[in-house]
Amino acid sequence: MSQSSETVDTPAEAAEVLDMPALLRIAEAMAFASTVPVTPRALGQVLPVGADADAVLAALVAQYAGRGVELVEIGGGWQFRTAPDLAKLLTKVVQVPRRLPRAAMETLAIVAYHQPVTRPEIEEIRGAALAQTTLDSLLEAGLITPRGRKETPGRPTLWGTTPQFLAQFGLTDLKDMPRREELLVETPSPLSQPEETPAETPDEAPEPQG
Amino acid sequence: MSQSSETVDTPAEAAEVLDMPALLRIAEAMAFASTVPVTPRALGQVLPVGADADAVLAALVAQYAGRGVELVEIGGGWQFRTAPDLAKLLTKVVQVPRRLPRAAMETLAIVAYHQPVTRPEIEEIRGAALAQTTLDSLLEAGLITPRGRKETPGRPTLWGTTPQFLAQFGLTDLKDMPRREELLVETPSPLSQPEETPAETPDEAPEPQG
Amino acid sequence: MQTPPDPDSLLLSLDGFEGPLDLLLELARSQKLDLARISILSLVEQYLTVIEGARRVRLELAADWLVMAAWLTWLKSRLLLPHGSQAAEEGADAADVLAARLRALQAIRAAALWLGARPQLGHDVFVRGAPEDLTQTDRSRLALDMPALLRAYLVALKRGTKGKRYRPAPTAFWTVKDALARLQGMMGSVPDWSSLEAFMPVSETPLQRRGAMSSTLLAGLELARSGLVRLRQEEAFGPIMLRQGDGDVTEQ
Repeated sequence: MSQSSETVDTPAEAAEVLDMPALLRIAEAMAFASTVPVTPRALGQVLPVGADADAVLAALVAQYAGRGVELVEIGGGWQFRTAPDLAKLLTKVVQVPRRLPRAAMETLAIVAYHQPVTRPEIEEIRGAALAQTTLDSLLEAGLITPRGRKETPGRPTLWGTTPQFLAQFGLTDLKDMPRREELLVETPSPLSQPEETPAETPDEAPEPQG
Repeated sequence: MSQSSETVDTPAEAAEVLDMPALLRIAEAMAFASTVPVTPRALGQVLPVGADADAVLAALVAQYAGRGVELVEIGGGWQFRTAPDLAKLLTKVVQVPRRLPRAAMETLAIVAYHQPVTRPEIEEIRGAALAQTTLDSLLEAGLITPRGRKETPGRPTLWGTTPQFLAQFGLTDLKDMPRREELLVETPSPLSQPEETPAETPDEAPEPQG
Repeated sequence: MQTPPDPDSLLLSLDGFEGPLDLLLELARSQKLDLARISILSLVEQYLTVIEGARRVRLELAADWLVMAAWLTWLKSRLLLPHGSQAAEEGADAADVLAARLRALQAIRAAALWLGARPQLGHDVFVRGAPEDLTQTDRSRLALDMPALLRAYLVALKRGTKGKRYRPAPTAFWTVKDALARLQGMMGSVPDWSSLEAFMPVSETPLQRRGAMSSTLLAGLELARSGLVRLRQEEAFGPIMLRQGDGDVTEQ
C-alpha cells in the first residue's frame, strides 16, 4: 500500500492510514459524539485519506458486540445504543415516556405501509374515526409528517413517516418492515386477492428525507 | 453454605455478583444513557446486591483508557467524554456570518456613495443621529477609514471606504457600484455635493486597491 | 365449525372496539384463524346478534354500529339467495370486499404488533444521555452583499429627504415686538441719554445678543418716527444713544 506515493505523501501518513486501532478510536469518538447516526460518508471525511470507512465501522460493530452499548445501523447510518436486554435495569434510572396506545400504533403502521396516505384513507382502513389526540401524539413524537396534499377534492394532507420513525423503532430502511404475507399467519387467499397489496407499498413510497 | 444465606440468596445471584463483564455492561450502559454523571451510589442501585460499584467504575475507566471516548470524573460522578486529542479533530467550525445592523449598513452605503464624507454629513443624509458604536463597528470591521479632515470649522474627520470594503462586496473598483442615478427614480434633494457622482470621488482619495 | 363467542361477553366490551370493522375482525378471529376461509355469512349473523343484544340493553348505540348492521343485513339477504342470480353475484362480491378489508386490517394490526415488539428508542434502548456538542460557531465573518447595501442606501436617503433630517434646536430671538414693549415700559424711568444696550434683555449667546440689538434698534427707530424717543449716534459703529422724545418728529 505504501507504493501508492501519489495518494500518501509521507510514511507517517501512510502508517496512520493503516493503524486500525487509531481509526477505531476516531470512529468510536465520532459515533459517541454525534446526535444522529454516523454515515460511512461522514466518517470518511474525518478519517485520514485512504481509510475504508465501511471497514472501520464493521470493526467497531464487532468490537462492541455483546457489550452494554452496541453500534447498530439506523436509517443508513450507525449509532451507539444501549443493549436491549438492559432496558429493565436502565428504566430504573432513565426517564421513559409513555408507550403509544394501540390506536396510535395502528395508525402509525398504516402510514408506514401506505404512505403517502390521507386521513380519510387511514380511517377507511381502520374502519373507525381517527381521533385528533391520536394524530397529535404521532406528530408530537415526530413519527409522522405532512407530505404535501392529494390532488383530489378538498386537497387532503398526505402523511408519511419521518427519519425519527426509523430511529425510534431501530429500522435501517422502510424495507426492513415485514411484507404483508409475512405478517399474516394464514395462507394467502386463493380466491380474491385484493387489488392493493399494502405490504408492497413502502417500496414505491418516497424515501424518508434525511 | 447456609452461613452465607443472609447476603446471597441463591447460587445464581451469587454468580451474577461475581461476573465482572456483566457488571461492566451495566455500568457502561448506564454511564452512556444517563443525562448526568453516574455516581457510585447511583450505579449501586442498579447493580445486583453485593456488587462493588466503585470497583466496577474503576474497571470501566481502565477499559476505556486510551480509547476514543474515556470515562472521566465530573463533579463526583463519571461520564463518557471524547478523548481530548480527538475532540480537536472532530470539532467542526460552523461559519455563521453576522449581518451588519441596519444603521451600520446605511452608514456604510452613505460613506461608499458620498466619500469623503463627514459624520455630520452622514447624519444629514440619513436624517438620523449616528451613534459612535455604529461608526466604531464599521472601523473595527475594516470597512471604513479616516481620509483626512474637512477644512471647515471644527475640522471634522472625513470618512471613506477601504480596500477591505471592495473585497467584502466582491468589487474591483468603486466604479463597479451602481451609479446613484441608476438607483434613484427621483433625485432626492441635493446635499452638500450635488453634481458629483460619488462613485468617482475616491479618485482624489488614497488608492482603494490593496 | 367452532361455536360462536357469547354475544353477551362482547356486548359488555363494545366500547373497547374501535368501530364495527374492529368488532368484525375480532369475531372472525374467534371463529377461525384462517381469514381467507371464514364464512362471511356466519360472521354477519354474529355481528347482527351482538348489535341486536346491545340495542336491547343500550339504545344509544353509535351510528357506525347501526350503519354497518344495516349494510350487513343487506349483505345477508344477498348471500342467502340461490347461486346464479345477479343479486347473489352482488352479494358474493360484497362479501369478498368485506373479507379483503378484514385481511387488510388484520395485516395492519400485525404490523402494529411487530413495531411494538421492536426495541424502542427511549423505552428499551437509549442513546447517549448527555451528548457532547463538538461544533463551534464562528460569527467573526460579516455577511455583506450589494443588494443589502443598496437597499440600506435607499432607505437612508428616503428618511433623510422626508424632512426628518437633523436640525439644531431653534434659538429664541428677541423680536421687534418684544423690544417695542420693553422700550415703552422702560421709557419713564430713563431720564437722560442712555445707551441702546440699557434697554436690551440679558442674552445668553452672542448671536442672541446681536439679534436683540437689532430688534431694539428697530423698535427705537419705530418709536423715534412718532417722536416718542430720540436717537443719536456720534460716529460710525459708535454706541447708539436713546432718550425720551418730546413729540418733535423733525429732530435728528
